[in-house]
Amino acid sequence: MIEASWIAGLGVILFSIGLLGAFTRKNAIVVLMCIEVMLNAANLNFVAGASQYSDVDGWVFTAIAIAIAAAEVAIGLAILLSLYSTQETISLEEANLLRN
Amino acid sequence: MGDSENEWGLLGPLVPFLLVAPSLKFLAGWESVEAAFLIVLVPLLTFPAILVVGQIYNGNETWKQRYKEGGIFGLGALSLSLSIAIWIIYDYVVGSAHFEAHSVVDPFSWLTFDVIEQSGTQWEISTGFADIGVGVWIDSITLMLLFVATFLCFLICWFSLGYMNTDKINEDSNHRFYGEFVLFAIGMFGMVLADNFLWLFIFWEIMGLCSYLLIGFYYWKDSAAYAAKKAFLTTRVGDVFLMVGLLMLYDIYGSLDFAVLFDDPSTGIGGAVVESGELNWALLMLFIGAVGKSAQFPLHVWLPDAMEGPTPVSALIHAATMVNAGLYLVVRMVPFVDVHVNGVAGLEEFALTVAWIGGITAFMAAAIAFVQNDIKKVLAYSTMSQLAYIFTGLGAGLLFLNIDEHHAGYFVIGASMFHLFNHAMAKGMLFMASGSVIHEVHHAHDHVRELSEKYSTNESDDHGDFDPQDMRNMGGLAARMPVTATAMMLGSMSIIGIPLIGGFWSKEGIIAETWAACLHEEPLMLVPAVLVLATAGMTGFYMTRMWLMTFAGPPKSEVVGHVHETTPWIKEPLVILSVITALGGFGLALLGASEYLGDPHHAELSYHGLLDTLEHAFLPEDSHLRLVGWTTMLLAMVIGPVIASRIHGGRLIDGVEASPLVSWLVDLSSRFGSQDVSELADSQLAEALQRRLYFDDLYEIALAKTAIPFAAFSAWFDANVIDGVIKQIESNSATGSVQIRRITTGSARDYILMAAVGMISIFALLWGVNN
Amino acid sequence: MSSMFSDLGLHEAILLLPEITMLSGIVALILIPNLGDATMRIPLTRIRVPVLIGGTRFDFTNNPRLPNQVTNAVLFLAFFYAALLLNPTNLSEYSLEGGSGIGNLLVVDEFSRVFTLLFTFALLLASMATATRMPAIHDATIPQESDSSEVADSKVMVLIDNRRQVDFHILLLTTGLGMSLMAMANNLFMLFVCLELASLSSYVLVAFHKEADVGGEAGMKYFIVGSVVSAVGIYGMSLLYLWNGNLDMADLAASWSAMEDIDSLAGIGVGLMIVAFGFKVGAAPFHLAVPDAYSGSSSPIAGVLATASKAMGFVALIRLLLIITMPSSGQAVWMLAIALIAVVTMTWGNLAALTSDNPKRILAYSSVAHAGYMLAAMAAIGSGLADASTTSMILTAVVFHLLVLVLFKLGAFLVLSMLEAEGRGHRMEDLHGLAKRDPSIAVSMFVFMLSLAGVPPLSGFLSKLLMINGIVSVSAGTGSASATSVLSWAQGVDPVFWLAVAIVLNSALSLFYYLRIGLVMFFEEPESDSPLKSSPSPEWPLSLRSVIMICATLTLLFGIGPMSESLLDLVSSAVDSLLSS
Amino acid sequence: MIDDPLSVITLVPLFMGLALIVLPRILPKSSAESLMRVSRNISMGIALAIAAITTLLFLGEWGSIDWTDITQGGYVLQNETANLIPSIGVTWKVGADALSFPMIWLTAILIPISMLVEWDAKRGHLFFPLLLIMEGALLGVFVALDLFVFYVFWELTLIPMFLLILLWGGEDRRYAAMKFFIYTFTASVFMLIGILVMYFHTEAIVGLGSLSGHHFDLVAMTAQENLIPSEGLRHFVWILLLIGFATKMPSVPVHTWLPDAHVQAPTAGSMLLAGVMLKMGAYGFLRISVTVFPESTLEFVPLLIVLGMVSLVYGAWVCMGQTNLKRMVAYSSVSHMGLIFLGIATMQPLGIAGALFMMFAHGIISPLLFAVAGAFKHHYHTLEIGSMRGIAHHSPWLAAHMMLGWMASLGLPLLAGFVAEITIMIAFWMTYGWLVLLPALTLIITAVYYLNSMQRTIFESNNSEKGILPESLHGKEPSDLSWHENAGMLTLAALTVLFGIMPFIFWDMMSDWSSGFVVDTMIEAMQAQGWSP
Repeated sequence: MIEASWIAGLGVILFSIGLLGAFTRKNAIVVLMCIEVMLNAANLNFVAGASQYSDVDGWVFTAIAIAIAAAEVAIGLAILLSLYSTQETISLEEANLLRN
Repeated sequence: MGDSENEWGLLGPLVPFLLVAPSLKFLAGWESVEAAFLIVLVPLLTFPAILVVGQIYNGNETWKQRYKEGGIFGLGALSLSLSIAIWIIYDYVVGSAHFEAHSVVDPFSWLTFDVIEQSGTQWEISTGFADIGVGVWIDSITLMLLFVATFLCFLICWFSLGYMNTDKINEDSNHRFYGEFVLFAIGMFGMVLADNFLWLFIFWEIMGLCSYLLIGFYYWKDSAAYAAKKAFLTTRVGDVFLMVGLLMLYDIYGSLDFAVLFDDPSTGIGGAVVESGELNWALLMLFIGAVGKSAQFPLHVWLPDAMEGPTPVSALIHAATMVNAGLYLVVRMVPFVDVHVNGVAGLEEFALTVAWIGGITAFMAAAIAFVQNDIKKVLAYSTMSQLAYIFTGLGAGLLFLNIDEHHAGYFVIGASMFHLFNHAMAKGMLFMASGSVIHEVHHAHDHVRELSEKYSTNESDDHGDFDPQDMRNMGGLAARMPVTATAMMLGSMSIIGIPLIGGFWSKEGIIAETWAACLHEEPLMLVPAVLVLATAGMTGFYMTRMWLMTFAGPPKSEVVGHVHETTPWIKEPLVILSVITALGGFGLALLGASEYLGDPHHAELSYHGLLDTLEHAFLPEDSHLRLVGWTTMLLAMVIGPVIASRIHGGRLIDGVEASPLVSWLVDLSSRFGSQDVSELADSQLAEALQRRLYFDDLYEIALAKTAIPFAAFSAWFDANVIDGVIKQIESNSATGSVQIRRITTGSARDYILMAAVGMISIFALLWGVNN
Repeated sequence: MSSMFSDLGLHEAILLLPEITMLSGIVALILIPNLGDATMRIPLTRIRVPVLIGGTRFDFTNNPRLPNQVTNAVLFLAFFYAALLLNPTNLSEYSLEGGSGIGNLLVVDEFSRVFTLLFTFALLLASMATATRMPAIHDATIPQESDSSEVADSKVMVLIDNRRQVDFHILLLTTGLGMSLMAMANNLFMLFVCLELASLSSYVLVAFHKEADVGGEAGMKYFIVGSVVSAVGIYGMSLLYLWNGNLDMADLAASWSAMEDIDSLAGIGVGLMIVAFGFKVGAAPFHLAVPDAYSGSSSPIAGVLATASKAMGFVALIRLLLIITMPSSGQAVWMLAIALIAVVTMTWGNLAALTSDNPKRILAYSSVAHAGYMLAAMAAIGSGLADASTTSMILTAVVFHLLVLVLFKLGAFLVLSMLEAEGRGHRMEDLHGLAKRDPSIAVSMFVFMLSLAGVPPLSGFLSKLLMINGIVSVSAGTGSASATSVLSWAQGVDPVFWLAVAIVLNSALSLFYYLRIGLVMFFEEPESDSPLKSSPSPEWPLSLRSVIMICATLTLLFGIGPMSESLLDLVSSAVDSLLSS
Repeated sequence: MIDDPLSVITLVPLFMGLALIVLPRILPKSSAESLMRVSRNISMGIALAIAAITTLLFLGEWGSIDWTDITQGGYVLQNETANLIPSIGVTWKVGADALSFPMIWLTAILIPISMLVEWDAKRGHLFFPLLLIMEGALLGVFVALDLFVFYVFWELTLIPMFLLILLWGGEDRRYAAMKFFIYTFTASVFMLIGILVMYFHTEAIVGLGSLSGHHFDLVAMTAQENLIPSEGLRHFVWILLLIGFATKMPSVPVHTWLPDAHVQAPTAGSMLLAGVMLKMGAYGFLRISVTVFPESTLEFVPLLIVLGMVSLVYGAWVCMGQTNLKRMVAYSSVSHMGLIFLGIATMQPLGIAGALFMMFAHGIISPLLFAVAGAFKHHYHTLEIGSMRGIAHHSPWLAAHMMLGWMASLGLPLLAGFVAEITIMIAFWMTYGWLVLLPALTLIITAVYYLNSMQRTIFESNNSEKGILPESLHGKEPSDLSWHENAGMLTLAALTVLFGIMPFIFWDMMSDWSSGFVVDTMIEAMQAQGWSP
């Protein structure tokens, strides 16, 4: 069995990729994907914890977190659609009518 | 312009006022001193009444004709004060009331308070400080000044009915005049009667206010407004020091009551022994106040300008009463100095200071008076000079007392006070007389102008270039104004010190004792002694010059021909005062006024004998003094007047007769030949004297170069530095705000980045705390 | 976990009445607009049984304002039940004393119920304010075939608009449900799930402001930043799980205090969660999306974000910081971080608001600043200098502040919402001359501003005073007792004291823009002279105007006097129930 | 008779004022309009009634109080303490003593006068109720014996004044109002921190402070031995309090809000601002800083002297550099307030009594000054000194009031200000000797700027028929004071003279109070510190 710390390590890498991506990419969809990556990093940790502590809670958390991620994507896409319909862009840079 | 006889009926309202004193005495059975408070109280109630009623009925004919715009009420209140004052004086001088050194009536606790002090390490409520009360104080000086004040107030108010109310320019503002006039009377009466230094100061300031108000009576004249301000501020400088003096005095003695202070000036009420060093400073501070009020060097600059006020004001305030306040204050310092009875030794420097200031002012003022052409200005400088005489005398007296030469001391202080009396009467009258001259000349000029307007359409000839106060527009008035000329002659004689008349009796004493102090006690008195001696001669010159320029010689303008001495209400006071001026000095000298006024334990006036008195005056035992006395007489009576006659004397124009009372003088003046002094008049010295020795200029420049720029700088500093800090905070915040809002770029990427930065900072902090 | 629902019964149901109400409200909102006269023939018979779903709608279900009315009623009921539950004299068997666990995920206690009150009240106000905000036409019809394309399009648009009503209000209710449950969460993961429920709903609510072309952008920013941050938070939580193997708060707290040195997993986990919750409360530097979101969304929603959502964030922070990671003695690890964040937050918020020209952004920045004040109070607790009673007092102050904030912050947003109804409210000029157009609204706004600034005797003053007082109480005794000079004392005093000074200086700074709003309302000429529309909705008797008035009056009444006293009592017992658990 | 007159006079105007503002918005239009018509008269009636009540209280007609018998710590007219927010120890507790009562009376008398002066104010249905609210707030400050309530009223005074400046102010009113509000508010929050530190050190009282364990009761705080044990903290609190009080007074260097506020404020506002609001600073300083922390006060006496002296002297110089009449008068307030610090710094009963009397006297005189300045603005539309000359022709009453007010302010004897000045200076000389020359010489500067301003407004025109009118009149003929302005100013003038001639009316109680205070409180501290000047 793979040690929990290895899984958590992978989580750290995933999280870092996600976070870096989140503030380097302009495209909102890509950022959304990065968020998913970060959530998955968390899920890995939950899974690792569940296996380490043989606790069923971790699995449940993971399941629910996946559900949350799904909801988030759904909502996110809806919002991006709405943004696109008014400003015809989904770039994080270009949508900046609101500032200062 | 009606005859004065026709207006006597207007005096009806005075009757109830005059009945007050007798009815109090006979019906209510009051003692005179019990009524003393009425002297102040009645005017106190009258003055707002005059102002308010006058403001309401302004312009009303009855108010103008019947009540003389309030003048009648003022006169009524003053007549009441006068009657009570006379009652009191009568009671103390010949009647039932007596005082051993003094009487205190009705002290009333005005301010009560506590003071703590440190005894050892303990702080506790001190018993060495008394409350401040108010009451009536009566001694010989009070009686004399009370008479001077009430009597002159009354007479000059009377005079004003004629002088003020017949001048168009005053129409509808006379109620202001009378209101302020009465307010002034309150101040003067109160100051004379007050039984402690604080209330003395309070009334002193009230007088200052009235002086300000009345000098600025013609407030619309720039010069009057300026002069008023100058007078107030200059005296204010003195007053502030006077106040500091009071603080020190209170600290030393724990009380400001005359009764406490004079009983034993060597210890405070807490029992502490008084040090001369401290007291010296306190008295010096008080003296600076006196210098300001009595227009002595170096705070003298306001008095000549104060002549911008109406002439009755000059007569009353700036010659006869208020300016005496400084002298009164100094004479109240006598007990501190009088080592014969409990005084504090070691105050000679203070006495010398007083004498020096007196001597310098006397000489300087007389010198400036040489070149003045404005009749009132001459009188103003004369006032300064004469007051300075009194200061010199007081200084000498204080010196004597402080080295326990109390006989000489009491005598010279008495003489000084006596001179105060003589001078007040004479100067009050002189000013009224000059007022009479000015008034009639002014009317005559109006008349002339009306005539000329009839024949020409040229309206450029306005009052602007005609000054009714300028003696160069007069001359030969002796023929046109007999009463005035006589009065002025007598007044001048009294001021000069012509033997037997008025001021002679007191002035002689002052000069002689000043020399005595110099010769026998203190060489440093030489300077004031020489100066006052010289001034005696100078007085003779400038007073004669004034009279001659006004009344003798040919008329210097066509206006003179139209002058008539017809204005009602003006002549009566002149006549009364002429008599008092001429004879009062002699009479009082016979009664030993100098001793009475100088020695607090000399409780009554008594007849001294004619020959004794004369001998004492003309042939004192001390040969030095005899020399001084005769020199004085020579200078004052002969040298000064003769020189004046040579320059300004001359007969009237032919065919015009002066009244016999003065014609001899006119004739005499023409007998000494004439002398052209135009070269002298153009000299640097004359210029300097014209410019009043540049003192005014100096003060002006000093203020303009220091205070005003500094004030402007302060205002700038406040607006730009102190408030500038606030403004800087405002603008910096605004800038900071704009900057910090820039961070919100509008790009979600940056927001995430910032969040990440924040996250890392939190880690750093957590990590830092953990280690 | 297995026993989660085992002990659910009537007792628990009653304790959860507010949530159940909201849940049924959501169900009702889904169902009611679909009610119609559809019938179903019972198979094999001719009897047609009405099934009520589908078909032609009834008149009342056809009413596009109906969802709003339902929501109002539901939220009011929820509020009412929560209040009822807080009043133990009437229902002593349902007393919240000591808290009642619902499973081991939720605890119903006074603390959570006070927050339920807060959330439902804020949402109720927002809902009432929205009654007439979104276009809805009563007699919408389905386009006929005979219609021209334009007519058909417009008819469709009307239908869509009517439909949006339902969506909007469902989202409001889900937000409320999420928040309310979240306040009860006893398990960190539960807390996070509820938080996400509320947050996701609120992202949509922000984007719902389609009338303005920035609505979508605001929603996008709020959503993107919010999601990133909550991903960070979930990751942090997962680290905590890795560390402890359990996310039960009591257990976490026990492990935390048993820890000798800070475990790096736990430390990083907590740090990451602070980031997530910090975003919710609008703390710098995570607040950058806040002003954008507020100014892009409709005013009532912005108001909800500034009050309820912020309160939610604070509940989470309180749980995390004060329950889980507060050491029994000594300074908490996070104290310095929170203190610094607090100072930066309040200064940033106030400074930025100073020159802003958009009233909504000003309010947003002011909301940021207020978060700073409250964080400063929390930092004071974390300093470890506070004894139990002081801790309780400071926390009371924070909760009290969150409560009264609903009155005046949301009230201020409601005023802006009135302006928005006529297409304004985004520029300072829109407020110009409000006093001329509508004096009572302007005066209310002025009261709100003064209360935000903390001017006595308004409630904002009392709450701010209590917070400063808490900080002072914690720190004033720390300086050297033998110090004889100010300087030597100042060197000895705990730095927490300077937080009070920071709050005070910031209050002064903030006065400028609060008063500025007051000024332009009273002293500038209005751009149009027409009076504000008071209540265009005949269906709803409580107009927006009266809601604003009520807020203003309560702002005054909760300042000083018996009402503030009773509220304080309530809050303080709630806080005690939290701290004692 | 009412048991608790102080609460009544505080709360009635507050709520009546509020009601008069709110009711017209609620009532139907016709009754609202009729209410608005009479709201001026109602306000005046209430203000007069309060003035009557306080006067009766003073005369002993009501409550039979011997005002000279009250020492520090003893209060009369105390109510039965009512709980306001008991969980944090806030109570409604009022009382008066010789320190506060003159201020109470002053407030009660100034409100109707300032109403009278601005009797023709525009939007009177708002103006007069606002003044009523102002009255309630001001009275609240002076009667409150609970520091929380004190602070609340303290800040509450800002709101009506802020509105007065804003709604009825001059050209630059917005800046002035903002500055006024923010400046004084900032300063008083520092004071608030000080109060809170004091609060933190109080000991619990039964039934109070269930939440916090402390209370705001000033009387108990004063009575508590050694309220703040740490000397450094005590000093710090003292300084925090001073920041609040000195700004209100105001003392240099935190005075710059005052001229701006005054210049822009309407006449009644200025009158109250100068007459009563500035006194709040001095009152609070004496009531809290000096009374509760005598040791710190002694420690900081040099600071007090510096502040007082700088305010006095520097303020006077700045006055002299002003060209705006109202600014000048405003700075003169700064200058005069400096004397209060000096009086307190003497640590003599006499000096403190003098400071108290200064508060009172300045409270009568400065409203007169501002009424005059306001009348200039009203009738001549300018306040520039030197833009007109000789206007005594046109406005003799105005000129007369100006003369009296100016003279009173420069300390002319027999007018109210003199007693205060002379007593403070006597005490100052006793304690600090020659240093007294600075304040004394400042009197000359005071005279200079006052006389200059008179010379260049009401005097001088070189025309015996008319003055030189300012351009702001555009050739119109100016009018003299209207009857109500005149009546108000005459009342003030009469009071000025009354208290100048008979200062003992209030002096006696002030003097007794300060003696009692120094003996009971101060001396102990002085001996403990071995203090000597």
